[in-house]
Amino acid sequence: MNHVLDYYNYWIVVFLMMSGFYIVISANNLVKKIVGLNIFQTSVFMLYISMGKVSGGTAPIVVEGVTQYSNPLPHVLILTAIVVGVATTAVGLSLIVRIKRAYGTVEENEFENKDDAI
Amino acid sequence: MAEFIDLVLLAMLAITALRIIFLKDLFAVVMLFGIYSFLSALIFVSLDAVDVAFTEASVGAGISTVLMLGTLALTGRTEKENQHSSLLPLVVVVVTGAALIYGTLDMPPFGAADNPIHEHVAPRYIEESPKEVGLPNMVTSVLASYRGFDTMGETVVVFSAAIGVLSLLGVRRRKENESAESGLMEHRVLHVIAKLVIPMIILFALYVQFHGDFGPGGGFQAGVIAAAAFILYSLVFGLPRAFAVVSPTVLRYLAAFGVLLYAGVGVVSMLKGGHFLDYNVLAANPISGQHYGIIIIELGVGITVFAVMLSIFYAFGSQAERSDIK
Amino acid sequence: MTGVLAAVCVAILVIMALALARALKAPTVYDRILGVNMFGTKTVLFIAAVGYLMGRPDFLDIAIVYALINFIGMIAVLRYFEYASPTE
Amino acid sequence: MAVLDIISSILLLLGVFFGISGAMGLFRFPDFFTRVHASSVTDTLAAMLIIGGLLLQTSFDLNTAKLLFILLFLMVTSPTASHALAKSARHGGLLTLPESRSDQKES
Amino acid sequence: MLEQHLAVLPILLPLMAAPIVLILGRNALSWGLAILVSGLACFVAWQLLAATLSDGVIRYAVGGWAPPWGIEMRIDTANAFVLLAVTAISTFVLLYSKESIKKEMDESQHGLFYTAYLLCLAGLSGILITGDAFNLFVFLEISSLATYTLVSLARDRRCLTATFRYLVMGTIGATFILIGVGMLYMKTGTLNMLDLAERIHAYDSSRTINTGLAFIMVGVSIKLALFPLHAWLPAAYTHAPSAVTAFLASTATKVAVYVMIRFIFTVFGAEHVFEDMSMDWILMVLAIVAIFKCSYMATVQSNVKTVLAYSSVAQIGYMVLGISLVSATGLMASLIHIFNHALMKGALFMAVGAVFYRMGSVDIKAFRGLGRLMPWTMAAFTLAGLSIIGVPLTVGFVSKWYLVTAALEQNHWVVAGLVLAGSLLAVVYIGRVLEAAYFQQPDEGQADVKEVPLTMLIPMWLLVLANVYFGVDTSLTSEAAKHASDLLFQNSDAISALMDSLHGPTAQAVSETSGLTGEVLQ
Repeated sequence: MNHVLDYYNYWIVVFLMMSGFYIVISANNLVKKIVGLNIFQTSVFMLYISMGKVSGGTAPIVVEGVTQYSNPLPHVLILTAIVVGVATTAVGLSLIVRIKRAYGTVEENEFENKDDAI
Repeated sequence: MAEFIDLVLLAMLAITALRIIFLKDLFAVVMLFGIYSFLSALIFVSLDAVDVAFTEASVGAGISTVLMLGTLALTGRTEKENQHSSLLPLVVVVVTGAALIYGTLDMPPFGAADNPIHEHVAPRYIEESPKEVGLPNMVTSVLASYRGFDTMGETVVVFSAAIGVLSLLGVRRRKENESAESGLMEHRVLHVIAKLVIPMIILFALYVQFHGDFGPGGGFQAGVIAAAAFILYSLVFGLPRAFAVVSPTVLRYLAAFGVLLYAGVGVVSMLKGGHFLDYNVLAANPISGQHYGIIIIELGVGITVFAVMLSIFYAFGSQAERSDIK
Repeated sequence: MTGVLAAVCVAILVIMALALARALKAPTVYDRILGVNMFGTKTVLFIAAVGYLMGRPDFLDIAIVYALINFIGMIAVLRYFEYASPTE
Repeated sequence: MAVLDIISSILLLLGVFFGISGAMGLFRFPDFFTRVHASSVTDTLAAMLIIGGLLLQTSFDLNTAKLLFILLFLMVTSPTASHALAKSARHGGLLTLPESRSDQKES
Repeated sequence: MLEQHLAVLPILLPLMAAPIVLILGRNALSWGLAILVSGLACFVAWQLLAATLSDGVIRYAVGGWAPPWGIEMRIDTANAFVLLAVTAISTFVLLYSKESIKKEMDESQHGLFYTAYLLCLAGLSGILITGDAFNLFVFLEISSLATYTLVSLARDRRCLTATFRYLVMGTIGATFILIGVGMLYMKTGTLNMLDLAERIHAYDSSRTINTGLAFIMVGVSIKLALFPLHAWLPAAYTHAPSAVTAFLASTATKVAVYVMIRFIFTVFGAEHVFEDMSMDWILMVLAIVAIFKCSYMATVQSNVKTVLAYSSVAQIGYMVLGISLVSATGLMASLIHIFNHALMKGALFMAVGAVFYRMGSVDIKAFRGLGRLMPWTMAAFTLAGLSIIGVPLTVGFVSKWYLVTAALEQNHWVVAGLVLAGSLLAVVYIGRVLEAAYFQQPDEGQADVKEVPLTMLIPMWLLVLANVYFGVDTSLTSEAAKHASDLLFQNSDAISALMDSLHGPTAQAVSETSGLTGEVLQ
């Protein structure tokens, strides 16, 4: 039981990560793939932020009379990672727009058939 | 109480994620993704990561969702039935997930104050940064000073994204007579409200930009919010009028200028005898040096992010016709 | 006072769950948008209330961002899908 | 409990009550337009009451300003969004319940 | 004054030039600036390599914050060596690209091409130089985003789907690395690689650390296109513009191999990875399968770019094989092959790009009779091709020599035999192209095909000459690679020795191991 209390947060986050990962690798529609990629990454961010939490701590902005702060470093890392995520999403989506224009479809198996292999 | 809220939010996230897997209506998928981002930002708030929540809400739920909607308007709403067997992905996911669960078993317990990450490196940020850097917001101190190089990388990532989107889509300027799309013309109420709200948003963006040292926020968030104001403008009044306010060419220059401003601070500190991005040497007194350095680089980040987000939106917006899939 | 605030937070969570349920399973696409919008505004209130419950109300900035993004999201939905078909 | 606290509690609880009734309306009302009505009216009222309640909790400082800003923002945008949504739905050909009933009769 | 800042310059120069190029737009000025910057970076890399060879490790604390609180640039011979290869190739390819991209992308895209190119270069340099695990992730993403842009610049619509696949795979890989780094951080509380190495050993049998290792290895394997995670590479390299392929094939995957080496030897310690986790067997089997499967795939393709792309995956197999031999010689063979393969593939892809420039196609049919029509280009192709095969007096031979020696040292007779057998497949796929070029008649109406302009021929031939020069005079490459691999092994050994003697890392321990490598602060 103790174990569950210690790790429930991580486990649910792992579940979320894997749902996103599943969407990425199973979806046939490119937009959905990108959505899946975002869910995957956002869940990884949650993993990082979960590590930084200190029970009874508070947000790492100094206020008087507080000594216990949560760890600011994971927050910094994830800020950077979120930016990386949105950058990838933007490039991925613009690729999708171009693919739609070139092939007339954004379903993976459909445009695969329209070109010869490789 | 905090744990309870955390748990409820996580449960909502799990349900949303599951629903997204099985939904075929991509429009709904994107809306639910917006909810997913909002929820994860709430989780970040409840885990004390206010700066992260700020960014996730504005970027994940805001910019990403708007871009996805813009893409959907061009690519169509429904996902076709998938003939692929979903067995292999399921196996891969189960194996990866099992590996992760296995990895969690030796993790330090959630929330314990004596976890390694709270004992090494981070204590200095918490104890010394208010004195060494002189800012109450430790996240800003670490972001802009201790790990300022990462943040420069982050700015460059955003800049690269702009290069990618511009080279893929470009910004199409429509000729006057082809004014097929001109925003939400019939919604008169929206026009009035938008004119009222946009100045408020810009004011708020400025507050976030310059208050980031003391509270949640900073250049990145401010840039996104300012871009959001202009996105709102062009959604309501149409792209041509938005181009008249801030033209795509200006945005290009601004994006480049922001990166150069950031790197320029580093070069100046090198010229003044310090290491790259060492703000201590920027002024006679290290603390005020840090302060100048952080204000300028935050400004650089803000400018680049604003310019990039808006030009990405322009690029998508100028492709998108109003969806008329009935 | 803390008790009241806690109760308010829980109640807002319940409203959020209801709005979420509507967004997950909606009879028409507009109902879905409505659910999402309601979810957004309730989130704003939730953050505000939780700030007071946790004793650090200086994070209202995030609530502002939520309100703002929620509005822009709504407008974007309407802009790109003004004449979307109402059924799934 | 001070008088202010009591007033603030009442405001908060009232706000929550309206919020929940609005959410119920989202499920119980028969057609989309009545559901918009239910949710948007209570939305605005609930926001007003809850933020009002919280306002009584602050001493007069930056947080007061932020709360007022949120209040102003929600008061302006929330009805606008509902209005625009309903208008779009109408344009999109969505019918009210009586209309769709009479449609069925005709056909 | 500049000397003390040498360590950041290879990142800073291209990084600051990129926005300037964007402002300059599409004119020749931006081309000149790009070449200037890349050449300067190459010169700096040369200086850095010389400095590390004579004085040892160079460390540079960005922002003036000492590691592990701040981010540290850390240059030893291994990364200086790879950095030299990357910047040199980048300069040659830039020279080449001016004419080449005229045929392959729209005029309006040229400014964006140079900007993305410089960003990619900055990202790759950053990955090589940084001594911080998370900073590495950031630069990885800069280079990846720039790479996606570069690949998608071609006119062929298939480049779009190839880029999309690359983007999805690459992002999954990067996210895996992020998860892995997170797990290491969770246990150790630090992100600095050296500090990580010191502290990880307290948790050698920790499930969290081992999962972190697994995720990092899988993520890096996607980035370096290790079989069976290579699916994105052939399509991306085939459909990208020629100049881009020449640049990426000889730098991007090599940098990823370096990342793998860095994580195995510096962060985790070879002993832990290979003996406790038996990663060497997994890597060896995958590498050998990659060599044969992908060399075979290369022999049946009709598009010459695809042939060479598959050949790249096979060659990456050789590099990983060197790592998996777990010896200083094996590691040295890997490092030498990183350098040498950059020279060969750069020259080969440039030659193929030159064919595309004149013929508008790189199908093997287009090569018919080119031996007479484009003698210089085809001669370059031939020499570089011989190098891939591993003929004596070329760099390819040097790589194979060290690889076989390393295998024999460990008594892996079979492996040594397989390496040689792999070369035979290379004979087949290079031979097919040469046969078409020299023994077949050109198609009707192509008799007037001329040689390509000098700006394309010169960089191509410089690389070919480098192929021969470093094949004959191996003193520089083998000295640098030997120095680097010894250092990496020493590091690794020092760490495991430390682990045996100490329980729990202390500040004392930090200074001891860094002392071994003879650091030069500033």
